[in-house]
Amino acid sequence: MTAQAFFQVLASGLLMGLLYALIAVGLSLIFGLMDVVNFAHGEFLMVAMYATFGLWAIVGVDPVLLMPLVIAFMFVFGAAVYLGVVRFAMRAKTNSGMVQIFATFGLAILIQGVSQLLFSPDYRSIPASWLGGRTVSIGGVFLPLPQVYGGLISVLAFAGLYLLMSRTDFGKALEATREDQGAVALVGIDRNKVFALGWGLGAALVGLAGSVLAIFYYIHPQVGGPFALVAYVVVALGGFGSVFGALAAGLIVGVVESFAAIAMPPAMKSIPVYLLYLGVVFIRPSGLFGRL
Amino acid sequence: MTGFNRRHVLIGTAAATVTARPAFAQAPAEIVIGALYPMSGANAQVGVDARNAFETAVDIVNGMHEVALPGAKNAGLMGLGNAKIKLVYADHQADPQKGRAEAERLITQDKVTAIIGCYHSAVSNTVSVTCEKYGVPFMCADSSSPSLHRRDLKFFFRPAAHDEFFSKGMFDFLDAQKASGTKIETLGLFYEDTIFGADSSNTQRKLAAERGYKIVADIKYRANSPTLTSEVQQLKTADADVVLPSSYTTDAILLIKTMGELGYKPKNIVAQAAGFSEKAVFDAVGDKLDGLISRASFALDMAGKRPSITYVNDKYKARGNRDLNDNTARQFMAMLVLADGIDRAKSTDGEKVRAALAATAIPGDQTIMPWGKVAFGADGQNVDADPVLIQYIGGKWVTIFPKSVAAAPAKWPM
Amino acid sequence: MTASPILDVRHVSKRFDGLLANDDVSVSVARGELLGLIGPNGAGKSTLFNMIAGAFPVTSGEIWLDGTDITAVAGTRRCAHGIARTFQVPRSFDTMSVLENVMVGSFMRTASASTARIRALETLEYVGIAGRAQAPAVDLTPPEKRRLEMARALATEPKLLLLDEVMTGLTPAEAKAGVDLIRRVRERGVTIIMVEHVMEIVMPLVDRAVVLHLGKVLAEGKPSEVVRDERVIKAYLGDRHRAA
Amino acid sequence: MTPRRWQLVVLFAVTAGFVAVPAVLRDAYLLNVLILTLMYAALAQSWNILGGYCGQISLGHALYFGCGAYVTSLLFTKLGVSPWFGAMAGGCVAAVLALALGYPCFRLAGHYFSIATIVIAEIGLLLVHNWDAVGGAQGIQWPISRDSWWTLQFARNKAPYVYLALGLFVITWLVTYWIEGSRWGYWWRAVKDNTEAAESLGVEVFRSKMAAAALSAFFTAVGGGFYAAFVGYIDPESVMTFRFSLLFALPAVLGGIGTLWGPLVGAAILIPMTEITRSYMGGSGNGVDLIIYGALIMFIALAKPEGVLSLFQRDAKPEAAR
Repeated sequence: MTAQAFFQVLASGLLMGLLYALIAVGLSLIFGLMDVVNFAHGEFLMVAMYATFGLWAIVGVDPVLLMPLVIAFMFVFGAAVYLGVVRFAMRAKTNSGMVQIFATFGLAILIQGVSQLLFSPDYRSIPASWLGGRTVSIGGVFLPLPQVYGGLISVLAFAGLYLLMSRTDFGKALEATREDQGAVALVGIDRNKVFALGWGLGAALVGLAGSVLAIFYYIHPQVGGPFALVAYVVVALGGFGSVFGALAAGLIVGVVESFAAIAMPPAMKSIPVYLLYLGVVFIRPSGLFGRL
Repeated sequence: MTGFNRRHVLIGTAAATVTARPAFAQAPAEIVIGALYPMSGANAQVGVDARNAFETAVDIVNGMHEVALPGAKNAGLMGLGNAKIKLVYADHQADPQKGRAEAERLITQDKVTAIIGCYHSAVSNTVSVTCEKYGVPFMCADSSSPSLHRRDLKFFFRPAAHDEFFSKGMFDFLDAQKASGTKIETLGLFYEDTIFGADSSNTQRKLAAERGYKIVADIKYRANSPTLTSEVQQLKTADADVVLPSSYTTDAILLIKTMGELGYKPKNIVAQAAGFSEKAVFDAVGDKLDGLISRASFALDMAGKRPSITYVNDKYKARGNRDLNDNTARQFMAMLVLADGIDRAKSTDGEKVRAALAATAIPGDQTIMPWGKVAFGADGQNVDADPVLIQYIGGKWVTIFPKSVAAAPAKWPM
Repeated sequence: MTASPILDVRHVSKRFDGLLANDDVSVSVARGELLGLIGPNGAGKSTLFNMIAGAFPVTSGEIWLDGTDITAVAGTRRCAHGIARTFQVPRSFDTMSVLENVMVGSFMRTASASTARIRALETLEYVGIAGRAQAPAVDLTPPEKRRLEMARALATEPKLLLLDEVMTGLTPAEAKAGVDLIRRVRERGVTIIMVEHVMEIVMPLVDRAVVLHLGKVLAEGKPSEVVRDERVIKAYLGDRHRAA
Repeated sequence: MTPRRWQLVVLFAVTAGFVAVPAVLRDAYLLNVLILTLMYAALAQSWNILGGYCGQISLGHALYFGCGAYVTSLLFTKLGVSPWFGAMAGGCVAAVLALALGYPCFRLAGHYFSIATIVIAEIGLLLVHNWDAVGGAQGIQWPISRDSWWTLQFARNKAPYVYLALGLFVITWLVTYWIEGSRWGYWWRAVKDNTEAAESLGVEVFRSKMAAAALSAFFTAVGGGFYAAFVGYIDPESVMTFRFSLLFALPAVLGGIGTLWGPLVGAAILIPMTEITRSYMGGSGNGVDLIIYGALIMFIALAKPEGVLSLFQRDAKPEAAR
């Protein structure tokens, strides 16, 4: 492999990794807050992509400008999912974990059906936008602008999330709720409100990823699946609930996958990623940065 | 086919009394045909498009149309007292088991005369076996795996080409280009990890070896992968004279986008249709595809030689808001071939329809396809379904090969 | 009662990431004895308790049970050697009934479900919650849960029973009933080690008390002597001052 | 008679009912739904052994299902071995596989374990997908042969498959029943409810998990062997995808996890619902079938978090004194 090809593969892997991290962090946040694995996470991403597409088709404004609208929509959507579905799934006295998995799994199928009904099963894409299809070459290493934009958004989102968690009352409430749910009720924090906001925030982060992805990826009702699988692995590899872990694991997965596709038949490029996950948790059962 | 044993036949008779097929003394008013397609899931659009193609075909059969297609002129099926065709759709969700179950339901509950389907080769596989067991003809409209007609099935019919024909057509074209002085030495294979990708690439690999092309990239990728960057990087490094992709819609979009992002402009692309005949791909990345060559069972610009094409395409477009393509044209034509068989059988009896289909002889100019004719071999494969190669130039498809039907010479390099 | 101790903890130390939780602790428990393991918060009582129960390994030292070195015996296997324990926060099997919970304990000594059921019912009778045998464990009141834990542990037919703060959170009446139960268990010949934070509860009950402070044995002896020990008073007072 | 013995009577009655169905119901499609229902009930019961009783939530059982389907198909098409033996062989291979994978995986807890099972099954899927010697993406086609109990091939007659699926369900049920009443059953449930407490009572936690995994994998693979013979064609996408792993767990969860009848009740609701929404609404291509299906799963999961079975049981658990 030439040095140029090496750096190309590395750069592509890092850019994709930042996006994986952004997709995964919402999942990790929700998990860390309340120990729920959202099986409709891929569908959240899909909804965000359709939201971007739909707004673009109606308003005709560039997806970059639509991002705040998409985030706001996804925030409401996430909070609504908590209040309308997950809240009830948490009432189960025993095996509430399984109930949550299957309630959100049912939700995932439902969302797919609704998308098919509203948007038809056809593959959509946003053919022309400011960033779409543009690319810059630095010393022969090509950096597609949509992905660079996505990477920047991801870095900013993580920085913002860090500030939010450490500097604001909302962040402290989140932190307190995840530390000790019982004690929180005592100090008068409304648990349901914190959870709803947490779900809103988690969904808004996926919304961010979806609004970026819509610029350069195709959109259809099943688009979420492969991304969701990557997101689960990223979250678990980084450690459930760890925001920084999601970032680190996203980058690792992106780079490993990128090089694996060069080193072995690309059809099997996910295998090294999966083996890496297994290797890590066999040594550290709570992932890279997780607390058990 | 090891044949039905006595017991089997007896069970069949017993089932027949229950399912009570219409007696042909009195012609039925409706002939029911089952169409089995993916109607939900990742390929649901294929099912929706197929539906429009079939409705167009049935419209032509059931009504009176002045167009050179079998069964068009008179209303309904003449052989069955102008009976009309009615279609029943079912969703197989790309699952061979579900396809089989739906086929059984269509046969036993809806009492279909024949089944048409199924896009996914894996599903066509189990559905055709089920049809065989019930003695109901299976019209394979658009599955192109060569293994399908090699199972000694008596009730299996495929009017269109399979992947070996298609790949052979592509290599004949490459040979012809080479003979005319173009330098074509190296090939890059890029194919998904499915039956389609395996069948396509196996044939291409074999033909490349036989005809002296060097394969410089042989890339099997995971279908619907989130990213294809490293895969495309390898194609770019190899920089083959011709890239031969076998990809469906999603990956075709991603492949072309990624090529652009990595600053890779392939010298030529000769595609195994599939995604590269779908409207969604050209909506998304059409601007990057000027000069793309694809094999095809169908070419719109052959309307000069086949006047029925414009007629049919207009009708189809009115329903589906898109032009006929490789898949929908095959689906449309398969339905006409099936209707023609039932018409000549003058019966809805499976065995009689089978016999009539086996005796099909539709001349090429009675189709919308570039085929020489429709006539099935003992294995149910139409032997004269040669594909053409078409090139996407200025937003339109132009037939470029073989010479006999070409509207223009190929633009080479793309 | 033979002279050889049933439990002999020899120079045991435990280190967690640089923190020395137990420092060269030696404790010997006689057969049939009721020992109180007391000390202020952070004294290392729970650490010692968990090492005897086998919940985590020692850093150095040895633990002998009835003449056998069990230092290297894994937690699961210690029960077979005759050590049973309760948990500070009761850990019932919540999808099972009370009876089934105790049967898990009975299965330590028998593979037969019918034998296990009979023994479990006897044990429930003994601890006084036989009437709740069919109730789901999750529905028990906190004092009932403590009794269930005791029953489950007794069902394994232990030589040594380790009780982890079983009196915490009980009302005086409940605590009195608990004390009665512990006395009766002890009369059966089961050696008992009780860990308690609050001295007032244990002192009237135990034969002997061992006071841990800052990971070391501070004092040991008759309860009446121990409570008068200057060092003990200081340690506890200090603790109270800190707490206040 | 103890309430536990009554369960056997219920089983007998249920079995007798199912045995009679093919005599009165001739519709191939409905029988097909029945076969799938019984098969998924058996598979969910197998999953329930590990997931429901022992509490190890595997979302990778498609691996064992695929293992059974592949071993059975390969032995039959390459060596002519009857699927009866093929399914047993597949079961044994899966059990060994489960032990080998359980060794490292059972150190993991909760979601880390579940994700590990998903990931391992995905690795298996990718390997089989790219392994040409076992058919790769093209899969394995069973030859069309005459009706025979030896090859388990029946062209139009659905009754034999009903009986086979029923047999599989009854066997998995009986095994579960036997386990539920034995020391292993108590140990597994103790492991599920509280591992540390279980350990303190001498429960062999690791051995319990391994035994449950091996047994669960064995029956899942036998089910896979049945499925291969029933469908007559397998490829990696149609037997090894994540979708199947969910479909094995779902009936158990909907019906009542860790209960004897939960898997059957769950399958009896879920499978006909899946099939009928698809068959009678799926042809339109507008996604309404998915909307109804998804909403129903969600509704059941939320309305009856302890499983549909809890409707019929107040607080009296099946394990009663005498």
